[in-house]
Amino acid sequence: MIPASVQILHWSHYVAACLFALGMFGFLIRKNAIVVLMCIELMLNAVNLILVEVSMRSGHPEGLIFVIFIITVAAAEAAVGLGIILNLYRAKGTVNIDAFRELQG
Amino acid sequence: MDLTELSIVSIKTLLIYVAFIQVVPVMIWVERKGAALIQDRPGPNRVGPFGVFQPIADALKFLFKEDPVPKEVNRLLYNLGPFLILLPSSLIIAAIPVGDRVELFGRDILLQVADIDVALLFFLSISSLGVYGILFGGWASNNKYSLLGAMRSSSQVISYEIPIALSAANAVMFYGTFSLRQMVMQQEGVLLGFLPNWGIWFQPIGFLVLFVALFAETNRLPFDLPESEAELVGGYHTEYGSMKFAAFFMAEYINLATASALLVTLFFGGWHVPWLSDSWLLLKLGSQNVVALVQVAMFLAKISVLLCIFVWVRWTVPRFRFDQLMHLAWGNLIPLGLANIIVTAILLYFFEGR
Amino acid sequence: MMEFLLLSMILIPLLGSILNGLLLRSGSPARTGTLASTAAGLSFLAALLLCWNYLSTGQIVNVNFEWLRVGGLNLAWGFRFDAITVLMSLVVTGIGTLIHIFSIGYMDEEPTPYRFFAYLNLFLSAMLILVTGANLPVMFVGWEGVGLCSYLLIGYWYEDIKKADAGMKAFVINRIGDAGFLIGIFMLFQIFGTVDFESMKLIVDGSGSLNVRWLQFAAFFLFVGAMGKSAQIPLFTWLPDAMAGPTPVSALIHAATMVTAGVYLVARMGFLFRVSPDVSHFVATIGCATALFAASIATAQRDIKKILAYSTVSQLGFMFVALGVGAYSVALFHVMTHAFFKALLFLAAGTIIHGLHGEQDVCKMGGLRKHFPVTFITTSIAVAAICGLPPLSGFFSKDAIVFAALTGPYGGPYLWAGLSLASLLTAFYMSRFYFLVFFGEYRGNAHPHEGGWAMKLPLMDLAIGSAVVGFLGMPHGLHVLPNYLDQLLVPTVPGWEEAHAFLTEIQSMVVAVAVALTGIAIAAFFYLPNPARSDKAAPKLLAIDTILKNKYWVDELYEVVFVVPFRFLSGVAARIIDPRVIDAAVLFPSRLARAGGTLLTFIQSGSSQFYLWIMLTGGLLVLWQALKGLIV
Amino acid sequence: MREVFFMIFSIFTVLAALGVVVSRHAIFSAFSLVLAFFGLAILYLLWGTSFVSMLQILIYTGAIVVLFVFVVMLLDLKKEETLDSAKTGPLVMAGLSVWFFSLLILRALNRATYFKSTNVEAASDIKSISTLLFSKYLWGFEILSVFLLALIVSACVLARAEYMERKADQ
Repeated sequence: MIPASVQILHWSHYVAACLFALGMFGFLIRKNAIVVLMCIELMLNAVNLILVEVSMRSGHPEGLIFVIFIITVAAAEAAVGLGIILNLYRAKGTVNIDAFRELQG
Repeated sequence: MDLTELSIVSIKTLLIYVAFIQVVPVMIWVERKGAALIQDRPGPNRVGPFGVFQPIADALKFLFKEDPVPKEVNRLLYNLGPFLILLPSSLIIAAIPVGDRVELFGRDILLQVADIDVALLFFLSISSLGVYGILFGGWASNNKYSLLGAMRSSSQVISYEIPIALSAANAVMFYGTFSLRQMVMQQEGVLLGFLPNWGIWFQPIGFLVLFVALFAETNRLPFDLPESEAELVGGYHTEYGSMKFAAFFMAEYINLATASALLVTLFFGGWHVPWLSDSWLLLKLGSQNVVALVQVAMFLAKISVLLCIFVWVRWTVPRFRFDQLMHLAWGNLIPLGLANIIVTAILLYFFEGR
Repeated sequence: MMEFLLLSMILIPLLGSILNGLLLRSGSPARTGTLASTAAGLSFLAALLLCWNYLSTGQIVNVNFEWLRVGGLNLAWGFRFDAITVLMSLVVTGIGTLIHIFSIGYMDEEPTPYRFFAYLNLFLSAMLILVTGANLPVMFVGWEGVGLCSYLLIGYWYEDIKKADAGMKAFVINRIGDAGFLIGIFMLFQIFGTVDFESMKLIVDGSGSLNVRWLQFAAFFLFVGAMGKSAQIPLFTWLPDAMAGPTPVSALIHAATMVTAGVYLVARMGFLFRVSPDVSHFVATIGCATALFAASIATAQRDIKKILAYSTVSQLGFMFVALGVGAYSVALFHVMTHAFFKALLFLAAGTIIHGLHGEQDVCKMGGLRKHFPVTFITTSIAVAAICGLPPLSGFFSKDAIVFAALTGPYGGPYLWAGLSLASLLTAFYMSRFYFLVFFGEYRGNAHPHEGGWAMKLPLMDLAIGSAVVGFLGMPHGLHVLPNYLDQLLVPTVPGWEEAHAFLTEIQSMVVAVAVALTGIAIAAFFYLPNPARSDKAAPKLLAIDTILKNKYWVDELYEVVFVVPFRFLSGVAARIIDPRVIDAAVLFPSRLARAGGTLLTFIQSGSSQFYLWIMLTGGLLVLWQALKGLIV
Repeated sequence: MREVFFMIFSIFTVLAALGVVVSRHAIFSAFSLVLAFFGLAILYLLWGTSFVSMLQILIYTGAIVVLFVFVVMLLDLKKEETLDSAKTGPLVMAGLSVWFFSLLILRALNRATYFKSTNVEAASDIKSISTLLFSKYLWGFEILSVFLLALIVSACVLARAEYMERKADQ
């Protein structure tokens, strides 16, 4: 058993870092736009976890408020993002993000 | 947490779960008999007296049937589907208070798997997970009817979660707590001298909204669009057979039971015996354990009544069309629920403290 | 409270303009006109209350908002309601309101009346800013505002290229004057370090150590501005052309209010002109020349509005003579009386033009007294007033000017003689106008009809005004009534000591009346018996007829002297300087930036993953920099 | 107890997140995402923030990922699988730089005072959170509600673009 003095919960931000890194990694290498969006959600959640840890460790409930805000915004982002992906699919018949380069300089 | 406590919790959990799962065979019989009664035919009458052993025969049939797996399906998700739908239904049971408490081995034991402080939210969020079983199962079946059924079902369930949540928010505002146990506690005794002190008198519209929405949430007629045989063959579980199909069935009945339990908890006084207060019962019956027994019986009785109503409605009301169904949610229930919230808020502002 | 009134007086017309321009775009003339007139009327009400406040308490209302603060320049949105403003704002809002009402009738067949009324209200607001401004820049804002509105309203019927051109001409010529005005403001700021009227006045009054030469220059440039706005030689040619606008506009802007802005400016800066004798002489000379010159042109014009336009120029010349000789209150007095009778004349002309469906040639009128009874009576009063017949308003104010030209600080007999001649001509051409329009037989072929009450009421009001406002400034010599106006204005504008002259005030009056009667008699001799024939025959007796008909060829002269060389220069600039020098200088950096951008376009690949790569790299660099010491 | 659960579920969460990234088919990514969010919800629960935990399940797993699954199912993505393969070079580079990046972030986090403090549990009950939400952060809350309204409209427009074009043509 782990000694009680080591608060293992305090390792949350390592978990969060892992999640964030995985999200970013996925964003960098995946080509499927939907998966890329999922990876963004992962990164957002990593931030949420850190906020929860900060909030609970520092005694400021503000972090939780921001978690709530982030969850709301993430819902918004997912809805609009997926709507855009649907339209992109209608336009090109694929969701490979390499296919969408119309905005290049 | 010592070993005694752990074992108590385990036994308690086991008991409550087993009790809830027993709803399934009973409901199968009640449903068949009820349908027969309404359609003026005998119904199951071969297995045992009045066909009461019919559910056992059904179960045996399911168990021994062949378990076909269609070609080119996604095996993992296909097999996960029934599990995913059964899991949330069972999890919800944990939040339901079936009785007050018993005194055993010198301890107070709450008759509830877990007294969660956000039990209502727990109920909502876990029940929202049920949609995955439908979605994955329907998609993995590699059958367009199943997929259509899954899509319909999930959009229906998601849509009807909103009126449920609105209604729940109402209850939260009214009772001032998220804990289902606390809500039940507040419904003890008599109101105005002649009514049982139930939430339904204070929240009639909330009850109506929740009641209608729960029909849709449990995919029951008149809202069983996802499995409407005439249009979609069998809906999302077309390709399933044997115990996997039985799992979908069980999930539906457990959902029914938990839905009834939620209604009872929020609006019909939970485990309380109508008109009677706990202290009076304790005084008359002498033992807390006996009181608890009476309460659990009362709770079961209330659930049974509601289940009967569910069956009754199923066999009397015709099915909705899909757009009508959606319009009912977005056009009627949600505005009604919102209006109810506003009215409740205003009334609470003026009569705070009730 | 009074501050609020002052602001609302200025802002209510602005509000009306915005409402009309934005909300009533499809409104009928009656609706838009009613809104505009209501705004003007409320403004007039505010002006009346402010005026009553000033007269009863003598308290000057000040409003200041910070505008800009640059170095030593501390400029405020300052508004001030003092004696001159009492006079000017009452004239502007009062006559403005009447003309707004008149316009409802006059513009009754317009497709886009909202535009007209929005401009008219905007003009009112700008004019009020002009007359209430407490410093030169605020006044300049109003000055430009009225210039803009004048341009917009002259070119109101912009489908007609000639009318649009007339608007453009007014605008361009006014720019010349405005340039002078701006230079004057800059010089005054250089001299005084402030542009606030009160501060400047205190400095001028208080210290004798100022460099009079520079003051004179500044005053001269201010006068150039006034010349442009008030149509003095040589910048007068735009005003007759400005008659292309709707007649109520001519009445309000080009007769009663805006063109007197120059007079107002000089009067407001009277303390400055007072100490600049050379410029004052110049002002008087220019004024006298303009008065004579314009009056002579007016005698040969056939267009009813052109006659009145030249008459306006001539009358403005009278006012500048008064300013030049140092009789500032007298100039303002004439501004007021002139506003009444000239607005009345223009509105009468408008009624006639409206009633004759656009006919403007006086030779095609005649005998209209039968068809336009109200117009006839009111016009008679106005003509008598402008000719200087006692006891109408024009008599007192014009006589005061003529007498001041003789006895004022910078006056002299030659000015007196010039003005007397101009008065003679004025009486002649106004009577000619009067006889040709109202007497004899009708020579046109339209069906004359008088306008409705919206047009008649303002005429009557203005007629009453033309008849009685003169009593506010009764000369001292008559000893009948005190000179209220002098009493009002003396604290604000410099007063003057009458010099000894060969005529007394009474004698001067007698001479003036005699001159006026002579003019009328000559006109009656030529035009009354047989207007149709005599107009063709009589002026031809004089050799100068051709010259007068062609307005001394001033426009053509300007064309040759200024426009043609300027066109040539512009062509050179457009063909050589603009593309070779300016464009090259502007385009070089843009081409440089574009070249640099082309080099970096690969960064914008359109791939969001690539963007994240770049972000990641940047983040790594930043974090590495921040935490370098901690990691290694 | 808490420690054991924490270890189990943090590993579970990270593995699920890995599943999101490496799954060949988007539907498995979505499924892994459900698991990851569920694991996160349990981590929140272990921290004692049951309200946030329930919100996590209700909104993320119950709504957002359902949307993802929906879209994956709506689009015929079978042919995407072959396209969805990265070259080894960028993969290694991405892995290395992301690893380095998170290392640096962790360093930065460990320097922050919040992470040096001992365990001062914040008031995480619904009452204190909502009191804060409706007093200090009321404006944020209101702005968010307006934002959500705008979002609903825009999502409808986006999703029904084709339908609306057809309607406009008629």
